[in-house]
Formats: sequence, C-alpha cells, structure tokens
Amino acid sequence: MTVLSMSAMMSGPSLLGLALIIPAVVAVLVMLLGRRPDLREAASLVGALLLFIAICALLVDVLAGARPALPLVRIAPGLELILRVEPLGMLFAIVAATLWIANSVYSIGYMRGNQEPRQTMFFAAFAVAIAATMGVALAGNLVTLFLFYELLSLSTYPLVTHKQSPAAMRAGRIYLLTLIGASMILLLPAIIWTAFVAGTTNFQIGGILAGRIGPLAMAVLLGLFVFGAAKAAVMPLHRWLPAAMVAPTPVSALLHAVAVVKAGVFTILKVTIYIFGLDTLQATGASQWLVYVAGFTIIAASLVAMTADDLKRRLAYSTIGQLSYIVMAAALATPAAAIGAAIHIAAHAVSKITLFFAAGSVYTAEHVDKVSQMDGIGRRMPWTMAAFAIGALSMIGLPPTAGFLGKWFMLSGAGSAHDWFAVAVIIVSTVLNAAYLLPIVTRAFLKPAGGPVAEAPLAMVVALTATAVGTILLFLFPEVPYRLASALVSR
Amino acid sequence: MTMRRRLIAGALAAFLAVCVVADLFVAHHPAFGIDGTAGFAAWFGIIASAVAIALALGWSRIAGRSEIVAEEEERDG
Amino acid sequence: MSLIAAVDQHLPVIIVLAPLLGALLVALIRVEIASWPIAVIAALVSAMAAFRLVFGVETLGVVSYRLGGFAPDLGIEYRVDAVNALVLLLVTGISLATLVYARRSVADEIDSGRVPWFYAMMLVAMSGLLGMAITGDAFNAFVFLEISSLSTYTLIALGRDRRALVAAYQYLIVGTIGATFYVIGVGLLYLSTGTLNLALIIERLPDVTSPRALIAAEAFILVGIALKLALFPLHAWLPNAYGYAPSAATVLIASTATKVAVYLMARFLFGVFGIHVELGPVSVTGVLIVLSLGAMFVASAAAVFQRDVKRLLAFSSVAQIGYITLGLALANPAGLTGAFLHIVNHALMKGAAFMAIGAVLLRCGSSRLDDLAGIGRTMPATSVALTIAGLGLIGVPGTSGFVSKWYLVLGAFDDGKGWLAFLIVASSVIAVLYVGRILEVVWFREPSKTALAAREAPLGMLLPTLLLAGLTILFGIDAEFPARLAGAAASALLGGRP
Amino acid sequence: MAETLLLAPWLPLLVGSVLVAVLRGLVQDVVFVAAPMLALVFVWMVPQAAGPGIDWLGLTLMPIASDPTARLFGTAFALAAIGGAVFALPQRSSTERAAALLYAGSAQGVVFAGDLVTLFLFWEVMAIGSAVVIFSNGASRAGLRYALMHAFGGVLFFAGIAASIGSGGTAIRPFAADSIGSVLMLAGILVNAGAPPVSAWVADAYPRASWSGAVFLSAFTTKAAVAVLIRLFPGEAALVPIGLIMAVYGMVYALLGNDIRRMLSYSIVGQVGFMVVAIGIGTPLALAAAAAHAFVHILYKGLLMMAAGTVLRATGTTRLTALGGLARSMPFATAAMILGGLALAAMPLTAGFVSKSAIMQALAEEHAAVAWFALTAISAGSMLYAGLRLPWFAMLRSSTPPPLSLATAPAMKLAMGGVGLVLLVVGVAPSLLMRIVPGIDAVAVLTPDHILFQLQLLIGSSICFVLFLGLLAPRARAIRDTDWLWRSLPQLLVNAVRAISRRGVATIPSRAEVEAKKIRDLSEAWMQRTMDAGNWRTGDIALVATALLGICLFIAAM
Repeated sequence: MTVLSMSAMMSGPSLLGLALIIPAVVAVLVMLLGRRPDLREAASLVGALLLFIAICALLVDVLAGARPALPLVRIAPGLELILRVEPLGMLFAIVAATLWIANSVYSIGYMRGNQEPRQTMFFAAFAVAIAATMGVALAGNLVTLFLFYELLSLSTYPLVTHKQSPAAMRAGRIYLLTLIGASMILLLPAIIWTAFVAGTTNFQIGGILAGRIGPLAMAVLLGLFVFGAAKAAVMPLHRWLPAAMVAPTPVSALLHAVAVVKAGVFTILKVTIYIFGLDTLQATGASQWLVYVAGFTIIAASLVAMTADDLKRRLAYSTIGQLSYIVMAAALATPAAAIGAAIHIAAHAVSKITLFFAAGSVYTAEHVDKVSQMDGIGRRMPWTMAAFAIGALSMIGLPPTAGFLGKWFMLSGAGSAHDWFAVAVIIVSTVLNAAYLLPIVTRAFLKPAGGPVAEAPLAMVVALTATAVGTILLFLFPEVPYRLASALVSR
Repeated sequence: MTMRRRLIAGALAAFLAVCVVADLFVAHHPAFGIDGTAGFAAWFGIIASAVAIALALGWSRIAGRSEIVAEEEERDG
Repeated sequence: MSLIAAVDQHLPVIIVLAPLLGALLVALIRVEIASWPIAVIAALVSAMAAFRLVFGVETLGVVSYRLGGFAPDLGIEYRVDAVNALVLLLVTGISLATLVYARRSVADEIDSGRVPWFYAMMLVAMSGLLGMAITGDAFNAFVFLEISSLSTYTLIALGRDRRALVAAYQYLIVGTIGATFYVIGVGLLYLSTGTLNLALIIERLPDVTSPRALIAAEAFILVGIALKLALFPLHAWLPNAYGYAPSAATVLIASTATKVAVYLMARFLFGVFGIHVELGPVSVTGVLIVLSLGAMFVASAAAVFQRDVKRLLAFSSVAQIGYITLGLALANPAGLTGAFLHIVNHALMKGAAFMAIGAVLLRCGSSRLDDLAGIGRTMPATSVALTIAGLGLIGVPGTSGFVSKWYLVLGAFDDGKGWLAFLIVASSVIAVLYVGRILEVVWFREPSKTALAAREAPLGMLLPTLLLAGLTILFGIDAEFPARLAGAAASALLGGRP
Repeated sequence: MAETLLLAPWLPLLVGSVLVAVLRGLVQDVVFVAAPMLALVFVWMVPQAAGPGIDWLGLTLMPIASDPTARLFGTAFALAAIGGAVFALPQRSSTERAAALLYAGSAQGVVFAGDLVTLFLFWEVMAIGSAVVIFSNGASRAGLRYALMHAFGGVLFFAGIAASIGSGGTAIRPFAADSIGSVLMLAGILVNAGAPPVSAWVADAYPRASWSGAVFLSAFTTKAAVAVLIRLFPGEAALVPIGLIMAVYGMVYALLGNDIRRMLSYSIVGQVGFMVVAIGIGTPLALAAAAAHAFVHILYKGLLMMAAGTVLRATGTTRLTALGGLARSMPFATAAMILGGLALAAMPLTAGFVSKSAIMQALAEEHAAVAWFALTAISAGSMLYAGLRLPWFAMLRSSTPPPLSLATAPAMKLAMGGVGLVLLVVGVAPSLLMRIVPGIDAVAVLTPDHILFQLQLLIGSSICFVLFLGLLAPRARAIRDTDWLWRSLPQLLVNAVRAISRRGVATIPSRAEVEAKKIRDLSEAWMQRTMDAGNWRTGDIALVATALLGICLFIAAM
C-alpha cells in the first residue's frame, strides 16, 4: 500500500525511469543471489510486482492525458535517447509488465519442475529482456527504440540457447542472425533514412514524413521498417520463430507473448502511426503492398500450422499468423484497424501466453510435446487443457475471449477501407485457426483419459489459470486497452 | 404388389374420389386460376409425388456411393 | 607563468620529443625496472601536451610551429589544426593506456633482457606516429613514417612466436615498398612545385603546368600510404603482423599506426590533390569506395573463419579501416565526421579488444578461439571488455560503433547513395558473425581446462582495458565530445586548407 | 431499466448452464428443467421495448430488446428447451446439459438482441454451445467439422457487421444485399440457416449428437438464423430461389435417407427453405408466416427428434434398414413419430397445417407462382418422406424388431406427450397461434376448400407411396452431399499436389545434389582461402601493390 501511494506520488518522468531501472536492478539482484534460489525468485517476483505498480501509476497519468517524457542523453547532435510515453507504448508496457508477473510465477514452477540448469542466468537474462522491452515500449524516438530493440535481441539469446544442445545453439544462431541481421541491414538504414529525410526521429502523431518523400520511396521505407523489425516475423523473415522453439517454454512465452514478437509488431505499428502517419499512408497507398504480404503470411502460416505435429511448432506458426494480423491492420492504415492492431497486441499476448503455458505444463507433467500424443490429456489435466481451450477460442477470435476484440476492429477497419482482400484473409484464416487449434482440444477432451488426474506443479497451474481468466476478463472489461488504443487515432 | 397394398391403394383412391367430388361443391379462392379448379390438388399431388420420387431416385443414381463407403461414412465419428 | 607560456609555445615539439627523449633514456639506462616508469612518464608528458594543444586549437584555430625558426619554405613546419589535433590526442592517449597496460604483459611475453628495448621501441614508434601527424612537411612525414615503421618492425619481431620474425620481415619489405612509393611521390611533387611544405605545395599547385606529373605523384603517394594503412587489397601483411606481435605492441599498432596513415591519406586527398580529381575516366572516390567495400566484405568474411582471435581481430581491423576510407570517399560533412569518429572509436574498441586478448594470453597462454571457451566465468571483467568491444565492432546502439556508423550511413544518404548505406550495414552483419563466434565461445560454452585454471587479469592490465571499453560505451551514449572534434576535423578538411 | 436486464430470457438459461455444470444429482435435474421454464416466464414478462444500453468498446450494447417477433421465437425456443430438458432427464451427461442450456440461452440472446454486436456475440456463443453438445457425445471429427463451419459462418457474419456499421451504426435494421458488407452478413446468416452450398453440415452434425442432444440441435441454430433473416433481410429477393433450392434439396435427401435423424436433419433444411422463401417474399403476412412456421417447425421437429431419440436409446440404431416392427413395443414413440410426421406434412388439424397455410397464402397473395407451385409440390413430397416413409419403415412395417435395451422413460413420454399435445391443440384451434403471431390472423385455415385441398394433396401423395413403396425402401447407401466440397475435395487436391510434387521431386534430387556438392566445394575452398588470406607471400603483396600503382599510372597516362 505504501509502495502504491509512493509511486502514485512520483511524477511521470521518474516513473519512466523506474520502469527501466526496476527490471535492471532485478537482473543484478538475481545474479547476486544465484546461490540462494528462494531469495533469487523472490527478487524476480517482487520486481515484477513493483514494475507493475509503477506502470499502473504511469497508466493513470497517461489516461489522464499526460505524456511524460524523460530525456536520457544526447549522443550527438540529432542523435538522442529519450523516453516518452504515448498510448500505444503504454499499452505495450502494461501488457508486458502484467505478463511478467504471470511468467515469473510460471517460470519458477517450470524451471524447478524440470530441474533446468543455469537458472540464475535464466532469470537474470529474463529481467534484462523485460528492461529492454520497457525501453522499446517507452522509447520516444526511433534511435531509442532501436537501442532497446537490439538489447532485447541480445538479452534473449542466452534464453533461446538455454539448453545448450547443438540444436539450441543452432537455433540461437538463426535467432540472433535473423533478428540482428535484419535490424542492422534494414531497420537501421530505415531509421537513418528517416532522420535524413525528416531531420528528426521523434514519434509524432500524424507522422513526420508527410510530403517529404514520394509514395514509392515511402513504400520502400515502410518495407525496410517492416522487414527490419524481423521480430514481427512477416514472411519470409519468420524462420527464427519456429527455430527458437527449442527453448524452454517460459522463454517461448516471453518470445511470443510478453516481449519479443510484440516488440516487432509494436515497432511496425508505432512507425505507421507516428512516423508515416495513418492519413499519409491512406492518401499515398504506400502500405497497400503490405496488406498483401501480411495476408499471405497469415494464410501460409496457418496452413503450415495445420501440418505441424509438434505442439510448440504449431503454436509458433500460429503466432506468425497472428502477428501478421497486426501488421496487416497497421498496413490498412484506417483508425479502426489501428485500434484493432493495438488491442490485438494485448489480446494475443494474454491468449498466446496461456497456450504456451499450457503446452509447457503438459510437457512438464507428462513430457508430451506432440499433438498426436495428446489423446485424453484434457481428462488428466483438466485445468491446463481448459485454459488451453480458452486460449484457442481467443486465437480463433470467438467471444467471450479477448481475441474477439482486436478482430472486431480489424474487420471493421478493413470493411470501412473496402479492402476486401483483407476481409477475405481474416475470414479464411479464422477457419484455418479453428482447424489447427480445435483438434488439439477435442483430442484432449474426447479421447479416453488413459490415466488418473495429474496436473503440473501448482505454480504453473496458477499462472496459466490466471492468464486464461485474464483472456476472458479482457473481453468483458476492455476499457483500458480500448481507451489507450482509441487515443491513438483521436484528434 | 400384394393384395393388401392393392386394397389400401384402392381405398385411398376411393377416398380421393370422394374428396374430389366434395371439392365440386365448395367455394374456391384461387390465386392462379388453375388452383381453383376442383380436383386440382388431387392430380397435382399425385404428379408432384411421382416427380419427387423420380427426382430422388435419379439423384441417387448420379450421386450415390458404394455401400462400403457408406459404412465408413457412418463409422466416421 | 612565463614557464607555462614558454612551454605552451613549444607544445607541438614537446609532443614529439617527449617520447623520443624517453626512448633515448630507456635505451641508455637499460634497467628493466626503470624502463616502464620512464616510458609511462614520457607518454604522459606527451599526452598532456597534446591535450593542452588540442584545446588551444579549439580556441585559437591553427597552431603553426617553425622548427628552428626557419620560414616554411626552408625549414620544417609543425602545424596543428582541427584535423590532426584529433589524431594527436588519440595517439598519445592510446599510447599512454597501452604503456600502462604493457607492464605485466611485457614482463610475461618478452625476455627480460629485451624489455628496455621493447619500451624504447614503443616510445620511438609513438613519436614517429606523432611526428607524422603533426608535421606540415611532406618529406618530414616520410622521415617519421620510417621512424615509426622501423620501430614497429622491431616490436613485431620481438614476439615470442617464431612466425613473428617472418611477419616482421614481410612487414618490413612491404612497408619499405610503401615508403618508397611515398617518397617517390613526394619527390615528384617537389619537382613540380619546388617545396616540401604541404601548405606551400597547395598554394603553388595551380601554377603547375604538368598535371601528368601531379597525377603520377598522387598515384605514388596514395598507393604508398594505402600499403601502410592496409587498404584492401594491400592488407595481406597485417593479419600476421598483428597476430604474432607481442600483445602490447599489437594494441599500439592496431589502434594507432593505421589511423595515422589514414590521416595522412586524408591530408593528401583533401588538402593537396582534392578529392574530386579525376584519374582519367575513374574518380579517386570511385576507386576508394570500391576498395573500401572490398575491405568491408572480404576481410570481414575472412575474419569469420579465423581460428585465432588475434588474427580474427586483425582481419576485422582491415574491414573497419574500410569504413574509415569509405567515409573519406564520401567527402561530405556527415561521411567525413563518421570517418574521423570511427578513427577514434575503432582505436578505442580495437584497443580494448586486443588488450583483453592480451590478458587472456597472459592467463591462458593461448589466443586460439577454442581455448577461450567459458572464459567469461573465470575472467568476467576481461570478457565484459571484450564483449563491449565486440558489440562496438558490430555497431550495436549504445556503443560508439553505432554512432560512427550512424554518421557514415547518413553521409551515404547525403551523397544520394542509398545502396551504399545498405552495404555499410550489411557488412556490419558479417561482424555479427565473427563477434558472435567469440561471444558464444566466451560466455556460453562450458569452460575448457585452461579457462578453468585462469584467473582474472591483473589490475594493471584490467584498468586500461576497462577504460577503453568504458570509453566505447561512453562515446556510444554521449558522443558529444568526439563528434565535435570529428565534425571540426571534417569541416576543416572540406574547407580545403590544412 | 436495470430490472429489464434482470428479466432477460437468456439470463436464467446462462446461469442455469453454469449451475448445471457445477451441480450434480437431483438439484441439477431441477435446475436443468426449471431454467427453461423460468426463461419462458421471462419471455412473457419482459417489457416490449429496448432495455438499457451497456457501453463496451465504444459501442452501446442492447442485450435485451423485446418485440412480438422476439417473443414468438423466444416462446418457441423456451418450449423446445423445456421439452428437450424434460426429455433429456434420463441423460446423465453434465457436459451436454450445461452446453444445451448455454445453447438455448444464447439462442434466446440472439432473438432478444437489441443491436448487431450483441446479436453477434450471442451468435458465436450459440455456435460454441451447440458444438459442445455434439462433442459431448464423443463425436470429435463431426463436431470439429461443425465447429469449423460455424466459425466460417460466424466470421462471415462478423465481417459483414464490421463492414456495415460504418453506415448506420449497430442498430438492427433491414438491410439490402447491395454492398459487400451486407452480402457477407447475409452469407454468414445463411450458413447457419443451412443454405446451399453448405447445407450438408446440418445432416453431417446433428445425427452425431446423443439421443437427447439432437433434440436441442434441431430447435435453435437454423431457426435463430431465420429470426435474424426476418429482422435483417426481409424481402430480400435472392432468398426466394435460395429457399426453393433448400426445400428441394431437403426433400430429395430425406426421401433417400436411411438414418432417421439424418432424414430429419435434411428435412430441417427443407422446412427452413419454406421459411426462407417466405422471408424473401417479405410482405408482413409472409414474414409473420415464416415466423409462425418456425414456431411450429421447432415443435414438430422436436417431437420427431424425440421419437428418433427414443428409438436410438432403446435399440442403439436409427437406421431404417435395421428397424421396423416397433409399433407394438414402442407405441408412444410410434405415435409421436406419426403425429410429428403428419404435422410436418401439414395435415389438417395439426399445427403444421396452420403455419404452412399461412405461408402458401402469403405466396398466393403476392402471386409468386413458381414458389407457390413448387412449395405445394414439395409439401406433397414432405408427406411422402415424413408422414409415410418414416413411420412406415421405422415402426409400422412388419419386420423382426431389434431388441430393446432400454424402456422409454416416463420423462421422455411426458416430453413427447406435451409437445404432441401443443401441436394438436394449435391444429384444432389456430387462433391460439394467431394470438401470438398477430400477422397471420387473416389466414383462412380451417375452411372447407382449404381442408379439402390439403387432403387431396396428401392422399394423392399417399397413393403414390403405396404404388412405389418398393422404390422408396431404405437402402444402406450414402448419397454424396455438398460436404464433398470440404471433406473430399481438399484431400483430392492435396493428393494431386503430392503426386505432382513427387513426380517432380523424383527428377530433381540428382541435380540438386550435384548443385549442393558444388556449393559445398566452393564454400570449402572459399573458407580455406579466407583463412589463408593473411598468409600471402611477400612477393605477392609487392606485386599487388605495384600492380595497383601501375594501374593508377596507366589510367593517369591516358
């Protein structure tokens, strides 16, 4: 309570600083407390809670209309680091901060349940990744965003290679090379190009490029941003995501729900809104090509997901598809679609983390990682698979789950833009989503149990139940994300 | 055709005849003209039924599947 | 007061003389214990002088010092402007750090009898490099070039590995060829203009009647310098020289020698010949861009496959020099600023990297990549420095490498060469590969036996290493100071007058 | 205002669904039956006006807005739910019960929804509930196909709504299928109505439910679609041909069917076709007639499904080829089946006669000749399969009856008796129905010419049945349906692609291997070269330097 009132009294800019400092301090503490696992985990949990409180205090400010900023340093003329919160970043920050709590609880259960080695390194890297995520979310200009984006790639590398098996190392290489490679080759030039053209890289509502470059150049620049942010996994730069599936499940959850891929789509969305400007994109049609690319990605990823027997691989391709929903919505560049994209970041996060939690829980309890081995598992692990079912419904976009929210706005955005291609993609992909997710549920619940009820460790079940409930609560009470998202497009 | 079926068919035909006769004495409210004529429903019913049976059997000739497949179809949850 | 004023007047010569005198002293005393302090003091004096001079230049503009009081057309002029002030500061600073670092490393790697010679040669090399940077006389530059080169050959030859001798010998030959080319070029210039003073040459150039001689001079001089700065494809001497030299020597030559050569090239390109001179159908910039790109890609790709970290970093140096020459070729404010920033930044991070490897060599006795496995656990501070340096080489934001790359790419866009921007960043992705190999081995691999036995580097080596690494980070976060100096250098060069 | 919300007819059902899921034993039974009864009470208590709005996502949701149409459908749904619940009392599956109440509740939600978004939300919940009803019988694959089809229909509807709210908000109002948005909406609704080309899902899914589950399924989904069509697309001309195709399709497949519940499912499509045609006509009478027919259809189809369920529960099969001769051992079910069949065939003095008369009169008044003659003919056909073929082959014909494992439970008799009674009462006193469907009170039902007309039609049809009895005998033979499109076609395509790619791959590997080896050799050579790159001979360096100089000088000399 005192903490809450303290943070409530803190001013916006210092809260911004706190959002970065708390996870960083947690990382240091975790390293220091490596010999004492209980204290170490306590540090993670307390840090997650503190961060959540700080972010909530910030949220209050932002909802009240404040846009606090915290200049960090001026590297060189025209090259400065600054934190500035705006609704979209706020949304991303609150999602990541909330899910960090859930993921910490879950990770503790998972890491102990599976007796994973190198746990200290794991929790430390995790905290650094959260710090980087906060930096991405709260970045005030492209340079700051890029800095934290790269930090996120680097800090998650040890997590991806956690198992240190040859496969893990190979996956890690693909992971790092794709992400850093793309961001270096494409994102960085795009940022510098923007700086060169606009003279600034600050995020401004309405964009900073209007009238400064032609439609063709704008389309190219957008391409650089989209493929440069390879974390968004738009095809053909999607291979890293399934490859990274060798990592432990909490890491997959971090990659897919909390931080990494969200950082990618967040970057794309942020760029379309604050660098290009929705109106500019609408007027020039510079993003139309992206609708097709993202649409293709959605369909293709869903088709691949249908053929994948490995559960996590199936979920990975599902993520690729879902991310491209957001990218496609951003490319549609209508207000409703932008709202949908923003809300879908939150909705997909909470539902995909549920799916991964469930997958990890199944793995921990029964060492099952193939869909074909999941017969009757819902009868043995009812909580886990019920949560999975809710997550699946959300992926399909059915009420009463969060997945409906984003889809609603994206569809109305696509409809109001008369982009029937996008509408068709959403329709077809919805059926495909159902086709690759529902069989898992039916198999789990309808096949004979073949064993007694035996759930995963309690911490994991608690975490995945919480996120599943969150998936439904977010549908029932979408107030916060909706207000933040609609603040993006209100004049 | 068995004797019993013939009997039933005869009875039905007789009953139908009675109806048609009765139809001559009631007031009609035709919408298309022909439907107001006495006994219209009788012959229309017979023809319609015959056509329906023909249609169904014809379609089963076209779209019917072998019995083994049908069994599989039934088993397939 | 008057003493300070008197010293101030003679600062340019003090910078060069202090190490030279120090070297003399070391060579004369030849006591192992005394060598190191003398060397450090000499370097310190030189560095302080350089600092004072640099800030003087910032306020006063160009400082001209006439050796022996002769007029420039007769005697030798030392001339300090925004361009070489930066180089002087860099060379003295790095040399000082290297000398501080050198004590333990040298004690370990050099036979005790030769230690004084080693320090003497270090100081001579330093003074030669400083002389090259400070002089305003083309022939005098040749003299200093030879001084620095000869001492460098010796330094390399002092390496414990027998291959060091071969490397030194090869470098000797190549360096001599380069110097010869250079001096031929200078001779041609003298024939055309009748003077050796750069400023005067520039004044008299318009009167030169035979452009052909001039172009020949340019060709000789540029190719000569290119050999010294290991411009692709004339870089082949460098990996062995760096790879087999004693650690301290590697640090010194890697972070300073090539940089001074680059400076000299910039001087001639912009000051004397003019960057946009056409060599027949091809422009100097065109050639330079192609060769720079070659360096960036070929050398980086070669670095990926090296098994020895020192050689790996050496190849990386070739590639990074490519960035610098590319910045020169862009010849616009942003590009040149980027080039000069990268001169500084690369010196810092490559210095840190070689220092860290030197420390590893001291503790593990090997610089083979495989022997570095898991070293991050036993030598965490050293490994952190190595990591920072590596990230700087990639150009990860938050390190100075990012800032210089930022300016280079901006310069490429400024020049209307968007494709070049992509090649710049693409080559840095190759850096991800070779740096990634090191980092993976260092941090994520199970420690080897040697790594387990290793201890953290001694403080005397660690501090300079961490200082350079820290500067790499600092200049990545707050690049105001180096960017100002580099910007001043760029505008001075583009202003046309040295 | 808020109390309006508490009177929402879907509320007791949804709450009941949760309770049923949690409770067990007798309490569960009570809740299971009481919830739909309470819903019926609420249907009539809730004020005939729009309830309060709820702000959500920047929209105003109207979860309850009652009007006569809503009340009519609400009543029918509640009756079906009560009947279904009583009938299902011997069914102990808590999952099915909870799902059935969820299903019934969301169906109420759909008809009482005051705006498109609320409507859609309930629409989707209805899909989930019904899918779970099928799943709870262990029919995983059929349930999956059902769920996918509804996900498809749902998202079409959804896309249509989302695209249409730009013009006119989320109010429920008549649309015309003139923009892509409204066409999508129409398509989505038609998927649920079982319209071609996806009609096959009805007959694919419903027979896979349990003996009790099918009763619920037969009542809600398609009729909710009819209710929505009445509200959103009254008078949409395209509906007339669509409805006619549905009617013909349903009749043909029902005539050929072997499985009773499959036949009944086809028959649903056929009867919904009648309603769709009426909606396409779009006059007030036509719409009211469609609603009335939906009402009656829910009852008689429920009764038929109950009869079929009774047979299934008792004998373990509903295949006509395996049945026959059950009249003696299962008199109650036989009676129910005959009554239901006759009601379907619109025999005078059954409720079916009332509603079908209304539809025919609506068509006649609009002089829709094609539709009128076609539907009259199909009525005769309906008599063939429902009034005659079904009871004859299932129950009446003399054959060795299969052994009965379970006797008909009293609750089931009660349910069948109750529904049958309603059908008869309405048939005898049509004014009862006309009271709740005021739009059809001008229809002449029990007039002599009308009764005679219908009798002649049905007797004519009966004569045909007797004559062609042999042709109509059930056979264990499946007829391809439109589900071929999504069950067989993709497999064929995949096989074709595989075959092609296999043939292609067969030729490629040798070449690919050669190429791969080439690349490998090259990269190895390159690796070697780059590793040696620092080991040039001094002479080489000198040579390169000289060459570079030479080139420069050469260029300069030019």
